[in-house]
Amino acid sequence: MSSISTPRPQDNFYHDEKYGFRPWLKSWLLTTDHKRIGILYMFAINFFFAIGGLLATGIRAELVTPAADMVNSEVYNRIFTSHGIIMIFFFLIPSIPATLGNFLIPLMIGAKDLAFPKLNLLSWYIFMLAGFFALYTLFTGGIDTGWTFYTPYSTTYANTGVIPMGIAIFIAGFSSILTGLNFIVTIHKMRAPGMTWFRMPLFVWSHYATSLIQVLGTPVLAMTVILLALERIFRIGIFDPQLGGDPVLFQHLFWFYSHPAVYIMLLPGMAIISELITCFSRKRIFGYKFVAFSSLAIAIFGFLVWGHHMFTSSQSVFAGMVFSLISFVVAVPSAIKVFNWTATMYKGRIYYEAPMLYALGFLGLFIIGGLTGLFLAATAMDVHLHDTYFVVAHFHYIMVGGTLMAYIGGLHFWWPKITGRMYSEIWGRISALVVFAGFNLAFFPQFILGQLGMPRRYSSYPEEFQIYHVLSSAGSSILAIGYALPVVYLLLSLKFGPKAPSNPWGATGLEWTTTSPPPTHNFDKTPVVTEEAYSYNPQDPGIFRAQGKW
Amino acid sequence: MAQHNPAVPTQHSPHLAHHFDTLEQQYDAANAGMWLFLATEIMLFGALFVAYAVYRFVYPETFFEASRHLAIPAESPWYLRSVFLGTINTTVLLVSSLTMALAVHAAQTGKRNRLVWLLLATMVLGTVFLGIKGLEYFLKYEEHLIPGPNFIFEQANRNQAQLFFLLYFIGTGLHAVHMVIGLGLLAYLVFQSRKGRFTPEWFTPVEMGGLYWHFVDVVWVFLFPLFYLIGLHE
Amino acid sequence: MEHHIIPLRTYFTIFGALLLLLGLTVGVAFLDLGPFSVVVALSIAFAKAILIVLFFMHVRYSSRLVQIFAATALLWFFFMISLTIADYMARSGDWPPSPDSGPLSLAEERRLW
Amino acid sequence: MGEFQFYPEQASTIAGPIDALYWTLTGLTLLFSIPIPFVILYFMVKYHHSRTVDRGNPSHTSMKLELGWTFGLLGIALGIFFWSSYLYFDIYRPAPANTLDIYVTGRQWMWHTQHPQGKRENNELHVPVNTRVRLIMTSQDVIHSFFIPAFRVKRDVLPGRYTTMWFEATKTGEYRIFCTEYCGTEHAAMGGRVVVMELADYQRWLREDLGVIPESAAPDTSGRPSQPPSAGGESSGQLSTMAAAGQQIFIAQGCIGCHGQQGRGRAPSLAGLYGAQVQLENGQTLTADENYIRESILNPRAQIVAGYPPIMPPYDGILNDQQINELIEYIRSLTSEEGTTR
Repeated sequence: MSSISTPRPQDNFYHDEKYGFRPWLKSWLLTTDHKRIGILYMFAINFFFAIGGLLATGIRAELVTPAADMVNSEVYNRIFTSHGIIMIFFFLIPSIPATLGNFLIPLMIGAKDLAFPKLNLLSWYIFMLAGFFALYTLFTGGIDTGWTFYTPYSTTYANTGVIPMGIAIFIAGFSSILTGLNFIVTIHKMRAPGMTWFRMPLFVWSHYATSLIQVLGTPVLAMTVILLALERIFRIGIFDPQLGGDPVLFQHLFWFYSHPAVYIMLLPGMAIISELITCFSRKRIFGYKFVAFSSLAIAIFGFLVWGHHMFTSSQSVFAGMVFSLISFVVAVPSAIKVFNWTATMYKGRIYYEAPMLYALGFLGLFIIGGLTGLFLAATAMDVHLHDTYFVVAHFHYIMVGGTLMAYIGGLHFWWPKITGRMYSEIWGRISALVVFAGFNLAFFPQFILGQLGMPRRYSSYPEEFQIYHVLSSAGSSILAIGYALPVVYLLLSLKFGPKAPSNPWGATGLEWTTTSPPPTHNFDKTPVVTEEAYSYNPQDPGIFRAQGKW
Repeated sequence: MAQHNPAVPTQHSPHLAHHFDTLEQQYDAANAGMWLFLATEIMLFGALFVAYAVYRFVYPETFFEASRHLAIPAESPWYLRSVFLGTINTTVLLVSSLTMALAVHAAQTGKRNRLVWLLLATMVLGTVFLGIKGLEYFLKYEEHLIPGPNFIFEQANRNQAQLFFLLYFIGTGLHAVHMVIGLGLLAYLVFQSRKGRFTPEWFTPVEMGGLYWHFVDVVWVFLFPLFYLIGLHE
Repeated sequence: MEHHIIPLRTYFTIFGALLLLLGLTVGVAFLDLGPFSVVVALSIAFAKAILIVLFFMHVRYSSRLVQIFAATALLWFFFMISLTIADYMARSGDWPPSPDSGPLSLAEERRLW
Repeated sequence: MGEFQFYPEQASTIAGPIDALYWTLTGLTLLFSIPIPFVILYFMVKYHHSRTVDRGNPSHTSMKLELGWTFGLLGIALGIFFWSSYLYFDIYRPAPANTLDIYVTGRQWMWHTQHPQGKRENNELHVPVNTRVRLIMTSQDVIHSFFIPAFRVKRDVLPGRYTTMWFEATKTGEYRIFCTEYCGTEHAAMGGRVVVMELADYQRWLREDLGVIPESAAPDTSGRPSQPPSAGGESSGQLSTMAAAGQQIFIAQGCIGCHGQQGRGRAPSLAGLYGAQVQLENGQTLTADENYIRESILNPRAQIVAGYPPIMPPYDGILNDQQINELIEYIRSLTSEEGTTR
């Protein structure tokens, strides 16, 4: 590893020559430094996660009793719709690429910045504008169409804020496109000398695949929202059954983006897991090429499977067969990744650090989440399980058990690099265990509810399902505590955490060769890469925090 | 081409951004970025073409009938028929594509004056296109072919015909919006080239503007036959 | 910046070809080719599009990466259109429904469409 | 229906094979989600950083292993695919020939079923056991989805077209119906029950009279050709007052969907209707007395109020005279308070 220059305190991107409040604010709001934009996104993302989380507690609190008594069904419909939209479009899709991706990809490939820094800042402003529209909709009566906006309810029968929320999602799509476009061009054109494609960290591979989906999928959602808004405003449109239009065509166009969107949410999570497992097993990834190409395979096949959301709608049986077959094929790359991560731990030197506990939690939950996907890809099984709580449990296992665990794990892993401070290790491990336990108690009963036939989006349900809902609500409160913990001790670490050296985990990767937090221009001297991505050696313990260095 | 080597000393040209190492790398990044943006545009219009393909597959006769009604309306003189106006419009756009390509060539060879005139020519042709488009829309308004309560279509399948005209107005409308954005870009390029900012070493904005304009022309190349020419063969 | 400068002659020949193809597509539209009319119309449109993309947009002379991006966008569009149309082709007549299918009472009730 | 379950009842012919597929998939899930975490835990313990153990030349890839689990998984996946496709084709293929066709109309927040013999029901479906029943379904407004968990069948109900679904009940009893496609405010209340009866009971039910009303009050033949007498849902006994019973019917039969505040102008408000002047579509005005209300309930198409679409389904054959009288009593009670109850 190239030599590490001794970091002078003010020699990082947080400090600015110009002092005083106005220049400081201007330096943050007009920055084109990918690291600052990553942090700006982090504030926005976590803010929306908090809102989504509050809405989730509203849902779980209401469902404790069979009758719609805490809130009536009108309010409940608005709560679950806003929970869905805020969590998906304003937390999960942008979260890891826009925060950790923005911050780390230039560092990992040895570049000074992303290819289009101004576009990167524009992407943040577009995201905040979209967030404003979403919050405006929330505070002026909300929206009750479900995050899927199915016509003809969303166009003719809903009398809630479909247009403002549609504008919010339309604008948020551009922020996603710009991030994706920036990453693809940066990865292609701005790698450090010696950094060939197969020496790049798998973090960058997965984000490359994610960006492919963001660039190629999001415009179709933009067009679908335009068509929806036109039909709602002018009372006439191409999905209107009275004109001979087909509401299922809306479902085709909507799911063409929205299924790849779930891979936009998942692949960045897998990106982080590849880094965490290798670093804390002190061992090179098992089957580097297979893990890298399975990310691409997920991105490409992800575009061919959207019909499995429409098995019970009037989609033809033949199309159901085609989509079901490809859906089974798209499940294989995810399984390959899990096998390779497990094989990486063989003959490694494993440390139970907080990021590693989150990564292992990811593995456990993602296996269940992935395999329950097979139930829903099987057409006949989906007839019984479609739009029931089985589906709710499946995608929460993937989104919350997978992406969110990876996001928090990644946040812990790169916290010293981003802030220059170490978090409290004990609390990190406790929060990992609390989140894992709370999650399982919250969402496993929903599998049973689902196969019993409890439909989604119900404010009131038959009495015999109450026991499962009470368990789920209990679990979700533990989960809420689990998520509150990192907020506390990570923010406290900013003030009280010990100073972090450049490479606290002894990890490979160019981002660890520069100071923590890195200088504005990332590297004093453009690094030259000579060896493989994860050149760990399980034999020697290496420089490691466990040796009580600080 | 993938990545540069720092050994070659690159004089720090004023156009080179700090995070790039050579002008070559900067241009390649801009070109790749622009083509990714055009990929999103292809998928945006693609969703419309999918809707068109679905409804044309399901209601073929209605689409032929409605397109015939659009292209050669019964009582209008030959010069006001949309098939004639559409053909003129396509020619106008092809010529504007030519002038745009010549403008990029002029930028490459450093002929600033010719560059300005060719960009202006492209803008004029673009405006002519929008004018003819506006005329067509007005004619459709007069013939009560705008979907909605006062949509008149004597044949039996009045509702499905409204689907055709909905797709027609949304498709050509979105295309017209992209034309207006293109005119804005060209105006910016004219302003910059008059100030002499573009040199044979660095004219990337002109080339990117050209790519965008040619893309809008390619979209029209597909819109024209699919909406205007499918009903003429009876 | 050794950008490939395309001779002016090429531009004009391509422009001529485009006008020719435009005349061809309008002319062919008046002939009654039955099912082939859509195939011919689309192939002429694709020919014009490829000419513009290769020569006016310099894709023929630009890096392989850009050529891949252009081809990928087209491929994704075909992903979308092929599977969607496959669904509608395989619906074999149960959609769109004929208005009088179904019992009189329900059809009568539905007459409000 | 209604008691605690860990696993849904099997009450249709397709339930068995579907459950076989379900348990196989569950087994497959356990086959992976138990051994792999176990291997992970084993590695975690064995190769913990404090333990000195052989960590010599670990292999970083092995094509054999990778291809092995890739094609192994693909094989399992395809196996599941063919099995489930076979079942899917069986569920959604055009139903076999001699089925009992029942027409189901979904409307915002109620199901309206009609038997070929003309009998109509709201939110209920009486079917004979061991006979193939085909539901021909359409919706009058948004997309709904007819789901009977005990039969393992579900089909979206779309506006502007017919979707069909068939099942063959194997066990008598009552099973829940759910609407599983989000359709608006009362989506959760849009359920009902399937009552599976012996064939003889079903025949008798079809010919059953109006129940509470004595035989003598022969139903008025209101011009409908095949109009056998029929009774709707069980008529509740004499509640405290007729108006309260009327209100129950007003909500249960879905009148509140259009006539309540939620109606959004689809139907005239009934507050202060009794005794008021009503302007009809054909220009005629008349006072709203019992006959007018009764006629508009039984055959709404006869007198349409000006400015309202004729979308009210006829309740002739659903509500017996006693229920209609209770409704009239309830509507008369509305003249005192201002709006209809929520």
